[in-house]
Amino acid sequence: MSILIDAETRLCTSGITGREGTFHSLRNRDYGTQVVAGVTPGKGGQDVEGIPVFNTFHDAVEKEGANTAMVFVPPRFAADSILEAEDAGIELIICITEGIPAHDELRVYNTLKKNGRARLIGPNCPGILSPGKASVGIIPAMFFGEGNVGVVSRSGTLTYQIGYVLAQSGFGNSSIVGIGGDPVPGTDFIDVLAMFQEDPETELIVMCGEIGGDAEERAAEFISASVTKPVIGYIAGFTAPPGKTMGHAGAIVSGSSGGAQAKADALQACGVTVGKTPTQVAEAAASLLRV
Amino acid sequence: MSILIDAETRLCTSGITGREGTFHSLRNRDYGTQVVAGVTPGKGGQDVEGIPVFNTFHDAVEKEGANTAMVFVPPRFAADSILEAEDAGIELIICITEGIPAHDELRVYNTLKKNGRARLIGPNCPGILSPGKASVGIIPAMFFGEGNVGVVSRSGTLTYQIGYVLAQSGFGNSSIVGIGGDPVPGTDFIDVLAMFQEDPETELIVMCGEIGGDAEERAAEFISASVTKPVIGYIAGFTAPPGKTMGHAGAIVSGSSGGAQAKADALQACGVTVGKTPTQVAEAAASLLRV
Amino acid sequence: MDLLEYQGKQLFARHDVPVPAGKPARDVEDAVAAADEVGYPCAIKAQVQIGGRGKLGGIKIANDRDEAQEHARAILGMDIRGLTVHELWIEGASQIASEYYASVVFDRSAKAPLVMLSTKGGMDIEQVADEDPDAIAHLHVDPLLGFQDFHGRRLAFEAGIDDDVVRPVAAMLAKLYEVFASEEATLVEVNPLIITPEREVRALDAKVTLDGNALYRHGQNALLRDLSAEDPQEVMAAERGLTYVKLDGDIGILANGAGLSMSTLDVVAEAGGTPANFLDAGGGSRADAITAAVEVILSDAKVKAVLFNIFGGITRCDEVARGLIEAFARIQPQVPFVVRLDGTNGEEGRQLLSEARLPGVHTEVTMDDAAAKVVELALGAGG
Amino acid sequence: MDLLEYQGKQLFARHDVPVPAGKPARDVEDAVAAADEVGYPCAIKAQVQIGGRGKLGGIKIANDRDEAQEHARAILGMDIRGLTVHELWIEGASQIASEYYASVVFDRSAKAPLVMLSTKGGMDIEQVADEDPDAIAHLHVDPLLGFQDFHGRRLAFEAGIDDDVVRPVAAMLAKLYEVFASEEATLVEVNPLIITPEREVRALDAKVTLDGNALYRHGQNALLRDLSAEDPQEVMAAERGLTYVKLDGDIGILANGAGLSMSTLDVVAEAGGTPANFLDAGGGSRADAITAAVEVILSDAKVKAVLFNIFGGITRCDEVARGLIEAFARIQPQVPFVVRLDGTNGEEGRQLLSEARLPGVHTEVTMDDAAAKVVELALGAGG
Repeated sequence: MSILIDAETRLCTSGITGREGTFHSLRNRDYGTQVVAGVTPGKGGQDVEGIPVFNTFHDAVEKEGANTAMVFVPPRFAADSILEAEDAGIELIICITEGIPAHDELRVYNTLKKNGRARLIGPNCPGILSPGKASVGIIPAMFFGEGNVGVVSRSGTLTYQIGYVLAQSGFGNSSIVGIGGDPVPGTDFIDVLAMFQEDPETELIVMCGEIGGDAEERAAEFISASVTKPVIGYIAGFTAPPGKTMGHAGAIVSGSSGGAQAKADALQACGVTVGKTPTQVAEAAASLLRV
Repeated sequence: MSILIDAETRLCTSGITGREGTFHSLRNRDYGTQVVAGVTPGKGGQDVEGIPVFNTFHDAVEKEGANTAMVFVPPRFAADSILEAEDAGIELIICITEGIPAHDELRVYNTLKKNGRARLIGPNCPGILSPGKASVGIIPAMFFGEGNVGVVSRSGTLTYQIGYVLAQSGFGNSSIVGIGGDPVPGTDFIDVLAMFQEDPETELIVMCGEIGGDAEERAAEFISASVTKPVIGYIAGFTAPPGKTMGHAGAIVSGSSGGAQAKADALQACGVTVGKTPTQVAEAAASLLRV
Repeated sequence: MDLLEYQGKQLFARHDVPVPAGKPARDVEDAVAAADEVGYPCAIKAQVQIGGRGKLGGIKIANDRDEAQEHARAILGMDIRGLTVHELWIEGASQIASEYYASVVFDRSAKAPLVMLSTKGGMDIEQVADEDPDAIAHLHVDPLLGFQDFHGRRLAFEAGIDDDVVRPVAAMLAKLYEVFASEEATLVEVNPLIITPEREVRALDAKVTLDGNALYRHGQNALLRDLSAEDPQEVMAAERGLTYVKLDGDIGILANGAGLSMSTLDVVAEAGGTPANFLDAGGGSRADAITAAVEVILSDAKVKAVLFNIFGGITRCDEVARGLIEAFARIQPQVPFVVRLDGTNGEEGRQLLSEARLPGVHTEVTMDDAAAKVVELALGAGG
Repeated sequence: MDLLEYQGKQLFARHDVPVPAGKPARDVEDAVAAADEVGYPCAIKAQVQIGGRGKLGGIKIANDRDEAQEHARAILGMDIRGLTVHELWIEGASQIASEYYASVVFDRSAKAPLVMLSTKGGMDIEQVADEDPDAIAHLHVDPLLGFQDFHGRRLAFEAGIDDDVVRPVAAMLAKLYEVFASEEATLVEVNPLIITPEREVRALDAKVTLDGNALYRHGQNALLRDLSAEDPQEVMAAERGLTYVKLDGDIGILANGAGLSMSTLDVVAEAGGTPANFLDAGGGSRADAITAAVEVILSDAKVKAVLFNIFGGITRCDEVARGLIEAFARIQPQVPFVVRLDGTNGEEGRQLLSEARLPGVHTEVTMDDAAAKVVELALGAGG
């Protein structure tokens, strides 16, 4: 088992004919993901190493049965591409694109929520990896093996780092989900925690947060109320000075809430083991799983 | 029993301090409706013959437990008033106002549908009368008595006319619902038909349509599939020439569909008895209820 | 409110929808001057609020000044399906490589705007819809979200328009939607939407219906109303807050509410009469509105008898009676009236009428009896 | 992108938000000319992207030309919480009957804009929120629907502002929301929003943050960026597509991705070091970005050692290695580097570095070891 993506995933990449779109679509296919289509307006009828390209998501759904979208187009086109995928009936949309205007994200989030048809992962996220089953996005899959640790993270490279440390400690993963660090993520920690809670393969959950917003605090409450599996938390940004933007639009410390210590405290208060470094996370995982 | 309004109704009138707003609020109260509040921005703290006036619907809900709104403000303020009522948690909003811009209606309809919290009746409708229980709107209640005929209509005065003929033939009403003749009614025939189907008191349903749109055709399909109670239909506009607007923005005959004959045919094909005049409707009701 | 072609194009131009340059004209002299300014060849186009004028000779190409004068003279004053041409639009003749059809309409069933695009432009689109429905690409737009780029692309690809104009045509659709939404139109139609040999996209026609209820928010559009192109009695009625539609018969009809008014026409027709008009005195008819209504009804010389059918809700029957008494005092009608008053303050109204003893005014209790009576009176008058 | 007060006010003026008339000035002479033009008394206001300047002497009232000169001279060049004043805004002094607070902010938790109004204007609003939260009326706006009239009325009534200004203040909130939505701001704050003795509503201050990601749609706003008011190293980094934040320590840090970059700072701090900066080389760091990053990091003279912590996803470690080699070729760094490369093409990257034998470059396998090593090197260099 895994969450969100697996052997049934039929992926369509928006922006497949771009450099990165091609590179990662082929990597995802090499990993074993069914990459059934790509979308580039005006290039319908072409193919990318055998992957058929369509003008619209609607065609990709109709002709190839695509059920998952990966959005790789530049930020000014990304909101439109997500909305098109949803309109075409795609149920899971993974948006890798970074730098989408915040008001676009607001509009997209609220439209998808209103319609209730599709789940968005990201934007500004590395994607999802369900080791041994499917990889959608840019997560370097070769470092991760099948296993029973579910990982959910706001950060891309930090996810790889933590997953890698876990792998070196002998842990594999059910799924690794990057939810992205943007102001309006399509999917929150809570959504993914609920999925891991339901997933029979997942025995331990690692949750990587960072400063800014209150997603970690809300996740802590949810864990306390609804998650019975052990959760290990990690928060990046202890060293960030207040009021400075650290790259992710999300990573802004405002007032007393949203700081790394406040988040770590909130998680610990809800029974989550919080590691101070990626290495501590792996150690905590080891000790919890061996109990 | 009745539908939509009854002794539990706690009405708040928007525009209560206007001439018509005052007149009809007091009439509704005289009929026995609990008229608990009014809203007129800037007149909070005043009262209209004992009915307290508030600045906002939120205050009316909080302080008087209003659960039903009647909107009586001029067309340019009506959309805002409906949206305010919904935002304040009112579950049933009856908009009497005529002449609301069509794009306002579109925005209001789609917002209410999105949020799923409130039902709108109207706009451009005469309101609802549940004889012996409550009256909200401008229906001249004195002509109607309690009984087992449910009436739903796109037209105001036509409703009174038909209800009156029925009353003279000895029939009383469970509820009389004017859904209004505007391009985007908040509530359709189908919604009200479903309520009458569920209402134990209603034994016969009279549905008054008119030319324009396809609401009657869709209602016919719904009746065929889901209504087991007898339904009598009436369609106004047989004499209307194609392409002319007959008062209601809705009453436009376009192409072959939307005409009175097409609607009457559609209803009859679904087992609905269609009267050609209000008198025929009453006669049909008499023969059906006496079976 | 239906706009004339040139008014629609001026609206389009405000939203950067490309249209041919042109000028309006109301007489031959202005038309020739406009043609000189626009240059030759140019199109001389009748401005009437009805389709199909091309086939009826309402659009002609002038290759020089003489032709411009000749065509303007021919078209001005001509009758197109009952409408007289008072105004022309003279625009540069466009070269056409392809003709498409594009529209945004208010779809009442879906409660959403519907956008359509077809390569079968320049034809009667209803005929296309009947004979080859797949030739029209269409989709609904979520009014809370608005028109998105993908809507335009999808329509363009599905309609099968030429590859090289997918982007500009999609962009044009976005602009037409903007006209629809921001001007609060209920219809925006371009037929044909043309592609020039230089592969430019252009709106060669414009059919725009604005929502009259929203005009207060669009002062510039409210000025576009062309009263001279409308029926004078309907204009008179509208000025007095009444909805009046002229019909072919001889029985003048006044009722309150659109539904009851239409029902009254039907009942009169069932009784063997022919209505002269539809007149909805509105929801809250007051005395002065009733007086005005009588004036409007009687301004039609064909009327031989008048039926008042009032069932009072907001309308109070005593006000209607007062209005009728006032109207009789002012204009002394020469035709018989049948009056049926019921509903709010019905008794007071009937009482007032009975006391006033107006000449030729009959009262009836039921709608059916009133209809029968007025038909009888009209036949008597006509016979 | 944070706007200066006067830029925010110019933006406001475009959306019909009433603001006092004024002029910007960059030197004393211009400031006096501006004051003459604006008239006396006028306010001479330091333009810096930080709050609380009033208490620190950054706003002064000039009653005549001499005072204008004196104040302009005093304020220009002064240091306000670490920022040097390069620019002034001179505006007519306003008479104040009441001071309110109004704002529209991007609420990440609710995923909706949050609008606030309070009668406790002119104060630190966070303090008001702590001490008297009921004094701030607030509500979320559905971004698909937008700000409605009732939102404004409700805020005005709930905040308890004076009855006679409910309508204009509500209208002002609608305009501020329009600024927020149409200019794609993430913050629009007015403190104080004043009522003059003539009962006019006016924005006396303007704090606007625009979404840098959306500037491409707002060409006019993109021009407002004031590079002179920003940290020169951060500007240099941003021009090269890097996110750089200067900190107080002596260990230069480069990582890829915001989360890993922050985590790297934390791990260095855990190891006893003090980071000199945050530098996120971005998701797809190429060789030239890495070269630029090294230049930015070393432009801070305090840096005694540099840590590269790269875990490759989109970023390919061989590109990072090439960038580092290129940087060394170009600028010959004088401080030691610790490099940790792992992830995509990690082996190729490490291989390239090992072959290049760059002076003073140490490679480590784990993030913890790399942090320990760079701390050791920095201490050694500093010791």
